[in-house]
Amino acid sequence: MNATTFETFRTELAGLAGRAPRSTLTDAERVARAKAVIRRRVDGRNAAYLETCLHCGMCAEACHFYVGTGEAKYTPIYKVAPLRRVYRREIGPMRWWYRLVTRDISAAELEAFQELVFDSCTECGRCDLMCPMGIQISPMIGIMRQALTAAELAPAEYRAVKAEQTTAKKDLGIGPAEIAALAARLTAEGVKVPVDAAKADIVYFATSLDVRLFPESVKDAARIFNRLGASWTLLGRSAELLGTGESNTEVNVTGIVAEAEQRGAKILILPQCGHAYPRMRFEAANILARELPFEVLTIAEYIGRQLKNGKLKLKPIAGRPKVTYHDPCKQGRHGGVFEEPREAIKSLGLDLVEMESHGRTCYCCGGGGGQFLIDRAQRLRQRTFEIKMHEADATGAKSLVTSCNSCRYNFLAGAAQASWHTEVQSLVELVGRQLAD
Amino acid sequence: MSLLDFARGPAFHVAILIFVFGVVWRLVGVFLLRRNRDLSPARAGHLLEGGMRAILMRSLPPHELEKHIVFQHASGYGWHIAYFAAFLLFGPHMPFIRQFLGFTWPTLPNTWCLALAAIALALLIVLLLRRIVNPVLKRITSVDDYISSVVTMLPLITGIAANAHVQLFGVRYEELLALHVLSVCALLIWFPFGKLMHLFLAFPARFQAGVLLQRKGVEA
Amino acid sequence: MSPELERRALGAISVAVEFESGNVPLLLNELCHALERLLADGTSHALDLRAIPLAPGEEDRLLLALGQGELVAQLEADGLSEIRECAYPGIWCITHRNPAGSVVGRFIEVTFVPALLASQRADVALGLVRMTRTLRGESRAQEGAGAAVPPEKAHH
Amino acid sequence: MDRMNQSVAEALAARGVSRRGFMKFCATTASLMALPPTLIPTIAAALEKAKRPSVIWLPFQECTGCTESLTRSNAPSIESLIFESISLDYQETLQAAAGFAAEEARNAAMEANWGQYLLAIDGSIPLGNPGYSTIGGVSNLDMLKHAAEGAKAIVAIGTCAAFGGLPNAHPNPTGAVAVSDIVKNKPIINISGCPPLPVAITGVLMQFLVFGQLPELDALGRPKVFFGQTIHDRCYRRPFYERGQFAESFDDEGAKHGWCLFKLGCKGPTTYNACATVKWNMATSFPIEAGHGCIGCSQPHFWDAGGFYEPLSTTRWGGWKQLGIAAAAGAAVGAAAALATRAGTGAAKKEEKTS
Repeated sequence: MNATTFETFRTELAGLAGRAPRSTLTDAERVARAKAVIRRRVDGRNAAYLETCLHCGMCAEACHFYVGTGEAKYTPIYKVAPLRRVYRREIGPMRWWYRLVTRDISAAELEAFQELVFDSCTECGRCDLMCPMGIQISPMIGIMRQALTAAELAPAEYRAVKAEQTTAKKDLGIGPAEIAALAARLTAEGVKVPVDAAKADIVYFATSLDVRLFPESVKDAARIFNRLGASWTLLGRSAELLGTGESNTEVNVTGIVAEAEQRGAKILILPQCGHAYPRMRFEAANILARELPFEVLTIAEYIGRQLKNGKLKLKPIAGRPKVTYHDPCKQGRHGGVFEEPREAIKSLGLDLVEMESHGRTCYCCGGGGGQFLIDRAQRLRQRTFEIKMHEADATGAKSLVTSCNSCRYNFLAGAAQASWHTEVQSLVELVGRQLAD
Repeated sequence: MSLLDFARGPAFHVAILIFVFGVVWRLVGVFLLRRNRDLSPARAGHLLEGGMRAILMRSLPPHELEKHIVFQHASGYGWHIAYFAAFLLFGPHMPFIRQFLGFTWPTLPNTWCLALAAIALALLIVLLLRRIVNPVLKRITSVDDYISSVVTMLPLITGIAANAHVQLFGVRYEELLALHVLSVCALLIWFPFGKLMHLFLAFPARFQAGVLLQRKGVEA
Repeated sequence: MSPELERRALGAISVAVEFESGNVPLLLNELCHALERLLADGTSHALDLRAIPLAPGEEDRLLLALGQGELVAQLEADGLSEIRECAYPGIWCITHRNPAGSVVGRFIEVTFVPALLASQRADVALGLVRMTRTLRGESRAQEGAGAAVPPEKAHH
Repeated sequence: MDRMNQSVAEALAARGVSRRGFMKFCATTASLMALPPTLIPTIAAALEKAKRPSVIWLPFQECTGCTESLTRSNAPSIESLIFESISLDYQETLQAAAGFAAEEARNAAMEANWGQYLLAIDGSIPLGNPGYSTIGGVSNLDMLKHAAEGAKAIVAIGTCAAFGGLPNAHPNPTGAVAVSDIVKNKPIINISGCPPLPVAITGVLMQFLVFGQLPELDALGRPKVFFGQTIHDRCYRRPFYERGQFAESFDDEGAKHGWCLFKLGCKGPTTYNACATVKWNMATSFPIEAGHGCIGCSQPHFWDAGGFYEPLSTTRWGGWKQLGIAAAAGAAVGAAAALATRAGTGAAKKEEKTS
């Protein structure tokens, strides 16, 4: 990736808000839409969580936005306060009582929570681990985000992206044409990338971020598939269509599953992408209300497995350099992918030094959950990045490896601002370059 | 009818009926809500085991995220243990327990229980003060927290006073005992409506989380 | 059966129980300090044993601990009273009985001479009158006066 | 000699009691009133001058247990009390006179000491029907009202007179009430107990005699000297309570070791009386020493305050059946709430799909 592409992308993101469609909903409509989402999504499990909260505030200590800024409003459970009130007043068993002693939510209140659920939450799930009652807060923030999106109260950037997805069928300027062009270019460079093949055992994705900033990661994934002689194809649509900002999720998941099924896929492999993984791996079956006929893996997981079963061989990197590994929240804490990327790092002959918070407690890059789109949240992102930076520096590693291109983008953006010189590397690209004959 | 007769008689009777009614109402109302079946393949098996482990794991102090919450954890453990020990190991409480269960168990000397109750009360007061001044807690505190805190402390205060025969503002022992029973009534009546319900909900919530995280292959 | 006998009979029923209120050592200490004060500035001290909660047997143990001194005096006034010096001089045990022989009061005094032992001014005055009369031979009716037993009972 | 104008000291001297005897009397009186030995000289000085008060004792709905208790008082003995300290001018059970002669004696004493006598009442007063209890054809209520007029103070002896007592127990067939329910304009001293401690009776009379005033009273009108502390406070078994050592039944090892009787229903902690220190039967023992818990007889409504063997820490709770009904009702409401929510979200989902 060259500096120009990076800067162009950043500038484009900064201008994204201006492209958001105007919302014409009345306050009453916004409240009604938000409530409809909450009523539909809050089930018995969420109810048990909401009923159990002790207001102990421990979750704050898990949240990088609170830890980074010390601002009390970033306490995770506080971010779902409107949801909790709707639950209590309209869903919970004691709603008759709560209707007497609490007031209804308002559009203004929902709007005030926009910053809390979009700017200052990346749904990283660290608070879910901290809670002594086991309350899973981040999925409920997901519901809050959906509710605000339905009420057209998502940040302008999210609404702009959603509008682009709905009208132009593109994500951040990337649609089937751009993906096909990239595939053609990579094939021309000598790495065969089949797009939308009629039949394939493995269906792979590229994200708009991959196409725009990190085409090498697509190339290296293709190298790996080709080396293994796999029957695979790249889907002609972007993984972000799974629904950035909680929009269009159901429609897009349905479409992607249909396309994979149509090709007789045995495995759906997701690229180095954050939100796509848990979405397809754990949520898709529930959204469709049926089991999926194929396995869902992330590329790091696939690589790890192939290394472990000996089908893939790597040339160790000379000098055994010290590296540290960042577990992307959506793959690690939300997906359980911890071993496989480490297997790859081992096979690459790298000296892995873990950060203080790693594995299940790894700190977020700061821009997950689409937060990196929000221009005004720059300060918050930087604070989180600094936490990461200090932990990475403490390892003494000169290079930080990750398997999510969103994380990678956030690190690059944060490093540029903080003049941080540690190299940020992509796992799939390291592997793709070290394939043994 | 003296205050004590009222407390031990109709007041407690009504309070415990409200308690049982409210607790079951809330529990059934939560657990009968729709629960979507998880259709995605689990990353790891032994989901029940995962759930049970979460119940245990979230109870045990060692925790990778512990660094910043040492005080909360320790004080939480401290007052809960002291509170229940003072209640369950105080000899004169045994007839109360026996009337429900039909059996009792060995108890501690009263002074120990007095000390335990004092520890629990001191910690509760510290935690209440903390709730009043801590910015994070201020954000998430509701009236429920204050009511729950007070109704939790009242039996301790009245119990300590009655046991130590402290004549608080000239209140005599039988009146203190009556207030002690009435404070328990207040606790029972408020219980189903506030956060005290976590006594019944904490383990199910942890279990759910354990199953969820086990499915994802993440240690709860 | 006289009350005292009854008491003794009840006491004879063996109840293999040792009660302990813990007050005996406290009382002994209090008496010890009272002796110190008596020597230091002559302050006397008195305890009413019936006002102190003692477990059955503890009063006996206290008295046993105080022991028997050199002096025992008896007073016959509306029942027999005993004024006994304990093994520790200065500590006196005073037991009052009613005419039926029941204990109606038990005191421990810390003093050089219990007030009851001293001849009372009023009695001395009365005695003087009687003695003078006797010497003058004015009356023979008061013969035997001076003993503690009153010459006549005031039954009406 | 006019007995009414004799001081106690004079009465004793008249009996030939020496000064030492008088001092002995003062010492036992102090002990009786639970006064510290240092006050003995004060008592002596007061008794030098105190005149013997006239006492009129009226028995209403009672069992004579209180009188029985008093006659077993030996400190000071009733004989010496009658002859030395008070002028007991009317006491049906004890006086020799009977019938009209007795009533005449009473009327004469009341007239002679109008406004000055001490009125002692034992038994409750029936309000249901005046005929339930009469003396010489006069109902208790009328007699009390009249006698109270001329009394300097009233001593309600026993729980019946003090609080209504046994006749007042549910369902109270005679409509029995306490003296204090009727007489409002005279000082009333309640000496409760079923029966009261004899020393509590004599002690109050002595106090009246020595200090010429009524003793300090608690909230229930009882002299603090005897009712200031609970049985539990002064119980020799208290250390067992503190150590958590309780008898679980009347014949277990704990009972044999003399452990605390709290769990066997002892009402000592809520009963104000001096049994634990003064004891009964010439200071021989008291119920707890005999192995039975206190039944709280000096407290109002002790008869109706739950079972004697119900520990104080038990409560009414309705039993498992009632709790089961409450649980079933809760389950019904909870299920209705949850099912209504389900129906609501189901409809919302369908609506969403069709739209």
